[in-house]
Amino acid sequence: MKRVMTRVAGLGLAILLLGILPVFPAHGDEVAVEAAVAAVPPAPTVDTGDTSWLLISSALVLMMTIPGLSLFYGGLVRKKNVLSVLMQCFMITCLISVQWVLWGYSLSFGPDIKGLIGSLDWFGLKGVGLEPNADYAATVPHQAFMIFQMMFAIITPALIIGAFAERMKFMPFVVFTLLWATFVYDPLCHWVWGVGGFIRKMGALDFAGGTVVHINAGIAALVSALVLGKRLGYPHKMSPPHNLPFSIMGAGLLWVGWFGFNAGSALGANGLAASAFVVTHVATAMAGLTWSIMDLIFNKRPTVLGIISGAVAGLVAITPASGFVTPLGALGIGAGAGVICYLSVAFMKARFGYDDALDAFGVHGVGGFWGAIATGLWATKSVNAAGADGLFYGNPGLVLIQLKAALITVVYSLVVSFVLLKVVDLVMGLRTDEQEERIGLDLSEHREAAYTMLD
Amino acid sequence: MKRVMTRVAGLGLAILLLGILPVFPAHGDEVAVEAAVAAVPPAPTVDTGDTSWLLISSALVLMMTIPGLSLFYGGLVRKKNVLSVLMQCFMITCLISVQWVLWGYSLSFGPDIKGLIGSLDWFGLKGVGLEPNADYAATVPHQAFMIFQMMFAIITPALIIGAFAERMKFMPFVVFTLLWATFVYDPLCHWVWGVGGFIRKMGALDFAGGTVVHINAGIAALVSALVLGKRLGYPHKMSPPHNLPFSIMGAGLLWVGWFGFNAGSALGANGLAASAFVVTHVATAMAGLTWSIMDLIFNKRPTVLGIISGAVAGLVAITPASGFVTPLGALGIGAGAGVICYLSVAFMKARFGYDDALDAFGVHGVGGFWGAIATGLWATKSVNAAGADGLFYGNPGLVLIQLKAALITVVYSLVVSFVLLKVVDLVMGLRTDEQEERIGLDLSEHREAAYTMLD
Amino acid sequence: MKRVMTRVAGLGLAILLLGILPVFPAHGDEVAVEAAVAAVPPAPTVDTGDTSWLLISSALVLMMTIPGLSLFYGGLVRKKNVLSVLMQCFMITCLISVQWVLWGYSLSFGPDIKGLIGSLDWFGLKGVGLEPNADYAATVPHQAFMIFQMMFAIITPALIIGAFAERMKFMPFVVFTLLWATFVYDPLCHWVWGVGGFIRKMGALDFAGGTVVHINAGIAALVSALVLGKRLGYPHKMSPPHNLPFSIMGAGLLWVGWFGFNAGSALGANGLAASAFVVTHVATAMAGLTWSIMDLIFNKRPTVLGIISGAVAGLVAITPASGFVTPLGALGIGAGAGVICYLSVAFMKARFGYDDALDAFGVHGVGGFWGAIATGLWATKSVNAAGADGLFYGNPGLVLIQLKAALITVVYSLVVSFVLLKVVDLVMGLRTDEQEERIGLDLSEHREAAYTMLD
Amino acid sequence: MKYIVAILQPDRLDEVLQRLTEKEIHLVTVTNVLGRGRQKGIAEVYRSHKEAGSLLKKVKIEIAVNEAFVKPTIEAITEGGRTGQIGDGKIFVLSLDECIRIRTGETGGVAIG
Amino acid sequence: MKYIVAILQPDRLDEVLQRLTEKEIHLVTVTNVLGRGRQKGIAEVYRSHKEAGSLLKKVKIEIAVNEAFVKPTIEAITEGGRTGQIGDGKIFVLSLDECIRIRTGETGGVAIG
Amino acid sequence: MKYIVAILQPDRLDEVLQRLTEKEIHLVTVTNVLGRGRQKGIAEVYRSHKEAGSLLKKVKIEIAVNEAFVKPTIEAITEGGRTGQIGDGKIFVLSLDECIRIRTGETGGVAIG
Ligand SMILES: Nc1ncnc2c1ncn2[C@@H]1O[C@H](COP(=O)(O)OP(=O)(O)O)[C@@H](O)[C@H]1O
Ligand SMILES: Nc1ncnc2c1ncn2[C@@H]1O[C@H](COP(=O)(O)OP(=O)(O)O)[C@@H](O)[C@H]1O
Ligand SMILES: Nc1ncnc2c1ncn2[C@@H]1O[C@H](COP(=O)(O)OP(=O)(O)O)[C@@H](O)[C@H]1O
Repeated sequence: MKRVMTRVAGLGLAILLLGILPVFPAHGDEVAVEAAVAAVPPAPTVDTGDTSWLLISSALVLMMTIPGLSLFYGGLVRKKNVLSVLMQCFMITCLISVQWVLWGYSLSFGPDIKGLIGSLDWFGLKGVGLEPNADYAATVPHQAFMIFQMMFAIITPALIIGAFAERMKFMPFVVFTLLWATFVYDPLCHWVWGVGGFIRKMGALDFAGGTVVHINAGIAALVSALVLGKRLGYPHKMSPPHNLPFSIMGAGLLWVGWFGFNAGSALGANGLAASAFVVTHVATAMAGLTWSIMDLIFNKRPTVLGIISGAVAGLVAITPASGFVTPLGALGIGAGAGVICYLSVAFMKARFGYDDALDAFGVHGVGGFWGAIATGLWATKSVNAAGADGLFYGNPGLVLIQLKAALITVVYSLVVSFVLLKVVDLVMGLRTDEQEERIGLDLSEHREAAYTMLD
Repeated sequence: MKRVMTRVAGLGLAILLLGILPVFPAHGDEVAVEAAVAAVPPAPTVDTGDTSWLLISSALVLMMTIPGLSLFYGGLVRKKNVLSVLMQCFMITCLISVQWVLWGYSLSFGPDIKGLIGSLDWFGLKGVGLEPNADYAATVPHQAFMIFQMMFAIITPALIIGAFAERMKFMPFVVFTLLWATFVYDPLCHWVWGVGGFIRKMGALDFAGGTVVHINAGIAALVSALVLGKRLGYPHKMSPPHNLPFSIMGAGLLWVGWFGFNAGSALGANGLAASAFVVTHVATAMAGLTWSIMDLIFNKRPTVLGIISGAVAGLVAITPASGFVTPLGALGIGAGAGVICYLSVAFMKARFGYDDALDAFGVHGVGGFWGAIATGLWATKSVNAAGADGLFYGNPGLVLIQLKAALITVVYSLVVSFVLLKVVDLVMGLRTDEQEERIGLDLSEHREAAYTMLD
Repeated sequence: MKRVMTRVAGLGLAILLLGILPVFPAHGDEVAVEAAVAAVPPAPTVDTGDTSWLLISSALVLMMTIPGLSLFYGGLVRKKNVLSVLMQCFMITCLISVQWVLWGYSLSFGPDIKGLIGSLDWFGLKGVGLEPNADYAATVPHQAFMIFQMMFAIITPALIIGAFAERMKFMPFVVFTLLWATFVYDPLCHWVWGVGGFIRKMGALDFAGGTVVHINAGIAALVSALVLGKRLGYPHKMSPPHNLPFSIMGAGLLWVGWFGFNAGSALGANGLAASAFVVTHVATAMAGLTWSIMDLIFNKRPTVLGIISGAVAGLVAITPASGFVTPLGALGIGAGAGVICYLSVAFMKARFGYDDALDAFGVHGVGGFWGAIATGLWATKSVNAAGADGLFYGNPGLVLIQLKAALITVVYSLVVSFVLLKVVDLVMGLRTDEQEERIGLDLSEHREAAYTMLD
Repeated sequence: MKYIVAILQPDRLDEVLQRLTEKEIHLVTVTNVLGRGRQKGIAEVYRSHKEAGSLLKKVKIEIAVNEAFVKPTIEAITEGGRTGQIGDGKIFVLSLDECIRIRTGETGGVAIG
Repeated sequence: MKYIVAILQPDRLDEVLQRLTEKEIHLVTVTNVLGRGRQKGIAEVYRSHKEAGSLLKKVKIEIAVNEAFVKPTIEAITEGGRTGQIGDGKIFVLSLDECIRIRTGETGGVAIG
Repeated sequence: MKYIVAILQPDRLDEVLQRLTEKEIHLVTVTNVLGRGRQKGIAEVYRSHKEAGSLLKKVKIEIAVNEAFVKPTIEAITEGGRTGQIGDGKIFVLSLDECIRIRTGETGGVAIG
């Protein structure tokens, strides 16, 4: 008892000091912030409508991860592993938020170094104030842009969970996530969206994150499925989704939240936002419908897991295209997503035998790739003058640029994710031991049970 | 295996072509869109605040259906049918979205034909661009108005599910929904809200859809309950709601989303939106409270299913009135909704013996009717100069107009819904066979189970 | 049967009359409203962006209570009591909304009486119209400000539920809530936020409700835990949370909704809102992370109940500070919240042995107190010129003012909550009898069961 | 006295309970169980992956009866539970040595009903 | 050896478990069940529709014991489970032929405890 | 005929089912149960409060067999279910007087398989 108390006291003290510590850097950048704030009152550029839209969009994108994605994934695993998935999503949210404030945002969007990475000048958000940063969004506070981007940095590693669910140890997962965010997400984000980023300069179109978020996470997912190996009993002795209503709820919240993701990427409440909102919705609906038709053809019955998977595939595919295509183009992209992701999940996975537990690769990787190409097909300057015309509008060149950007992403994500996984595996071991996997990660990794049996 | 592969290949090709197809019409209206877009930059009329509000309202209204309503209904059915209800809601979302883009919006809001229907000029959203359409909403992109209305077109048929839950086959349901949207919802929508629509010209007030959405869906619900007949074992051998927390969660999301429905109908972020927001909330709270009092009187205990049913009844009743009444008027409307819907659900249903499984008629039909009348009682120009005064503000004539509009809706919805149901029944058969109903629709219609029993 | 019908008829009539009644006051203030409305068109002061943000923020704060908090709490109790918790949250929402319209808003924000309470001049929202009230929010309709504040008045008593869960009778709970809102919340709200309120004049900083909402509810929670006594079998024979996924879902919705709570308190979509949004998120993430580290130290494993508890503690702690601190300050506040609330929940509660069932005091009371002090440490005028500098920015005096404001809140809440509980106990008895507690409140108080066992 | 255990198709439970009532056998205890039998059942399909579905949802009922009621009980269950399809389940009859009513402490044949 | 099965009111489980512990009977298996008995129970009400409520939530416990423990077990259950209200449940005693401890393979009376 | 009841660790169920299949014992009924035994199990921790955890999740299987299958059944369960840790569970063997296949009405030894 006494020992505990001493430990508590010591620890409390230590962490309190730690808590106070941040004040020093705060003091450090006080001048910068003050200068920034001093500049705010006269700044006539903050538009309240645009700011309102970007803030609520940020909230929506957070809702995509918690509770959206976490429920979607949580419902699909077995009862004994649901908490582990929910915990991974929640931990990523906490962890990456802090990483982003400290160095992630700076690496991604900070002053460019040779087109490859942002500098650490914005470490701890130094100089990231409340006045707009015209390089990124001229009508909203810079911090609003920063937090909107943070939500993307959060959901991307969370998508990967779907591949290694039900068998990865928790502490190595935390370490891997931190490394991956720093060495894979942040550089890629800089390349595609950062001022000076080299893919951005190539003229590749990625409105809301097809490459950065979906291809990237999808490839990392495939790699982790391969590195970690199959779950015990896969594929024949697995039990089905333990709570499909959770997954459907999650899919609904993903859909709603995705409006923030795509239409929020217009960075203002304007015609482009409305257009992105509409095509996002249309492609999603079409993809859900298409998956149901595939279900009907191959299994005689439309299924609810099918329609929600289709909807998510549609959301993924429209993401890069959402600022560049018409509603009819969105129908095409959605239909393609439904067909292609269906085939990849139903046949390709079975064929090659990797255990992508919740189809993170099959939906996000494949769907993201299709979206990148499809942007090259259906993009039109009539929707967004700042974009480009695609193949169907007379410019076949765009498809090649899109393909190039996608392939660079694939290669980079594949190689670095693989190296990081192997390193963490060597140091800490990625996979739970057999006994713990059998008991379930909730109990073995977290000492908790999701549900009680008695009243 | 080979056969499967061939099928896959052929099919993939076919659907890809299909996916590409939309480009041709897209090419067709490229000029129109381009012209529109060309016109956008100078258009000084898009207000970012209004657009922000309409976009987030659209997202909120989608949230009402998925996951809101689907959870509300899903929790009320038996375990073996929960997926079927969730699937119906999700399928409606996908299906009607596509229908709306192709012809639904054009029929509802397109250039008027004799006050009866919109023309097909806007088929595939031709000419529906990013500039505002001053006829409907002068300060937001036309597509934003279109997508907001789409969410209404989605939730209306979803409400009907409550009546025929647990016993309708899935494929006939899909066909019926498509027909009903086209032949019942779209015309009615045009009559009440379309420029030139004849009910609109009558001077009837329906701010956010009391007639179009609630009376309409409520009547179709009653008709389908009667046409489909009672569930096996109804009323004595039914089991209670399988997951009330789901329903409560759903009710909460409905309440939150309904702010988009009603206050969004102001089509801008102004005083009227604030007023609609406030009265919506107040009426809902009062109706929840009133239902609890009724519970206390008749069953000695307030119940949670009661209070959420009351809240939904309040939301329904305030819908047509939400742009025209004061907060105190809203208290009156809410109290009335609580009493009247309670009596209809507790006594009228038992009396007449129809099996309106989840009280879609009792809440939406009856509550919507009360709302239409109540608008005639409490409406006041002091809230909305564009509205009218009601009985309590010295103008008894409004009640009659409201009654007339409501009755037209009742008759039209009743007749056409009946015909459509009978036609579909003849061709495909609406009702599952006894054995399948007993097994439950999740397994028999979709080959899925909502929950697993083991870990 | 006949008797029932007569009762129904009589009752229906009575309530309808009651429903119509409100029209008379409505007539009364018609002039005021009309005058107000007449003033609206020229009023150039309603900003659509700010209004959009405040309305969506109000919706988000409602979402915090239903379904957010209700799920968070509902998941933590035993299966047999989940509905009782959900019912309490829903009833508070309905009840306090009506109370707020009738007299709550007037008492809190109405014309000041000696710095102690608002007058009843705004009873029934008389004079609370659609034009802005510059005293509180110059760019949004007064009713928008009113409804935003209503959502705070709703969630505050809902927080207390966590302390007396699983053992309080329903009707006394209703009476207590109504009294508490009127005699504790409304006055405190006036003191801190009302024009003329004496704590406001003291110069204490409370951006979004650290004292009014969290300390206040936390103390009332402690008092009710003590007055009601421990649950049967506490602490050794309790079963664990019956549905942790519900709690995690609830925590996610709380987090998302809290952006409305804190960033909405900027009352506009501006730099301050963005800043509040960012620090809210950062502190929450840091607190979740910190709690996980504490878990790791004391129990060897991070838990999911831990990380969500930490996140909520962070949200609570940042609340008063959210308009005054930098992101790095937020890291400090979050870390402190994680450590301090962890210690209070894990050790202090065990030490003193009170049964604060869901740690409403441990998280909201203690976290709120820490937030009040921490605001005194990290506040800086560089973020908000209307604020003040704290200890770390060279002004130790602020800590004392903060402490004083917090202590006044503690004392007032403690004394009056205690008196109210004792009075209600005397008149109606607060606690369920042993048999009913054993059966569970769902069945004994509401005659409902949350879940069925068979299909 | 006998202790009768039967495994049923879930959708036959209502029918069985009703037949039992008709034969004046009111007291029953019901449990959700999973069964592996000859029946392969309706295979569930998730993302085109067919579940082997070796464990199907069943319902178990337990009834303690005096000898005189053994035959009627078996008849009621057989009639109510039979669909003629594989998977209809089994009835198991065990000997029951003693029965005590908790409320009264009564034992034996009088306690059973 | 006997195999004792008892159906209890859910809220009496804790009490029964404690009484069993007091008599040194530690090993128990517990199952959620539904029971139809004489008790009509607290009728649930949904939207003013009273559930017939024929199946009530009960808890089943199973205890395998050596002969010497039969009486104490029955006493513990009866004392802990009795409320005097209809619905308190029953105890059924069956003969147990054999008992094997999986961990060790021990059989018979020594395996039971 | 015997009625074999076994309480297992949940994570051994798959293994046990497979061993049973190998010995041609296909018919099994499975139930989720909670057990109180010698095993204290993995204690759950909620907000630093350690659950006494007296009731642990277990799985119960029930198998009716002809005499010839009693030994193989027990062997299969023992082999598949053993981890050597406390908490592995027990097997109980009861006498089965009669067995009826609902679908066909067959009785006795032929009905059991
Ligand atoms: N010998 C047995 N032991 C335990 N359970 C059995 C036995 N035989 C049948 N069952 C249970 O009965 C269910 C139905 O049995 P099955 O063989 O599918 O049908 P049928 O009796 O019509 O051939 C099984 O799923 C299983 O739960
Ligand atoms: N003969 C029986 N066979 C199976 N279950 C029984 C039998 N008698 C009672 N039960 C179980 O015990 C529960 C309580 O029985 P009930 O008749 O309500 O109470 P009491 O024993 O006090 O008369 C029932 O719900 C049922 O689950
Ligand atoms: N005599 C018994 N009666 C009823 N259930 C028992 C009995 N003995 C064991 N069990 C069940 O078996 C489970 C495992 O028993 P335990 O004593 O923990 O393991 P072991 O058999 O390895 O000593 C218990 O949780 C309980 O469910």
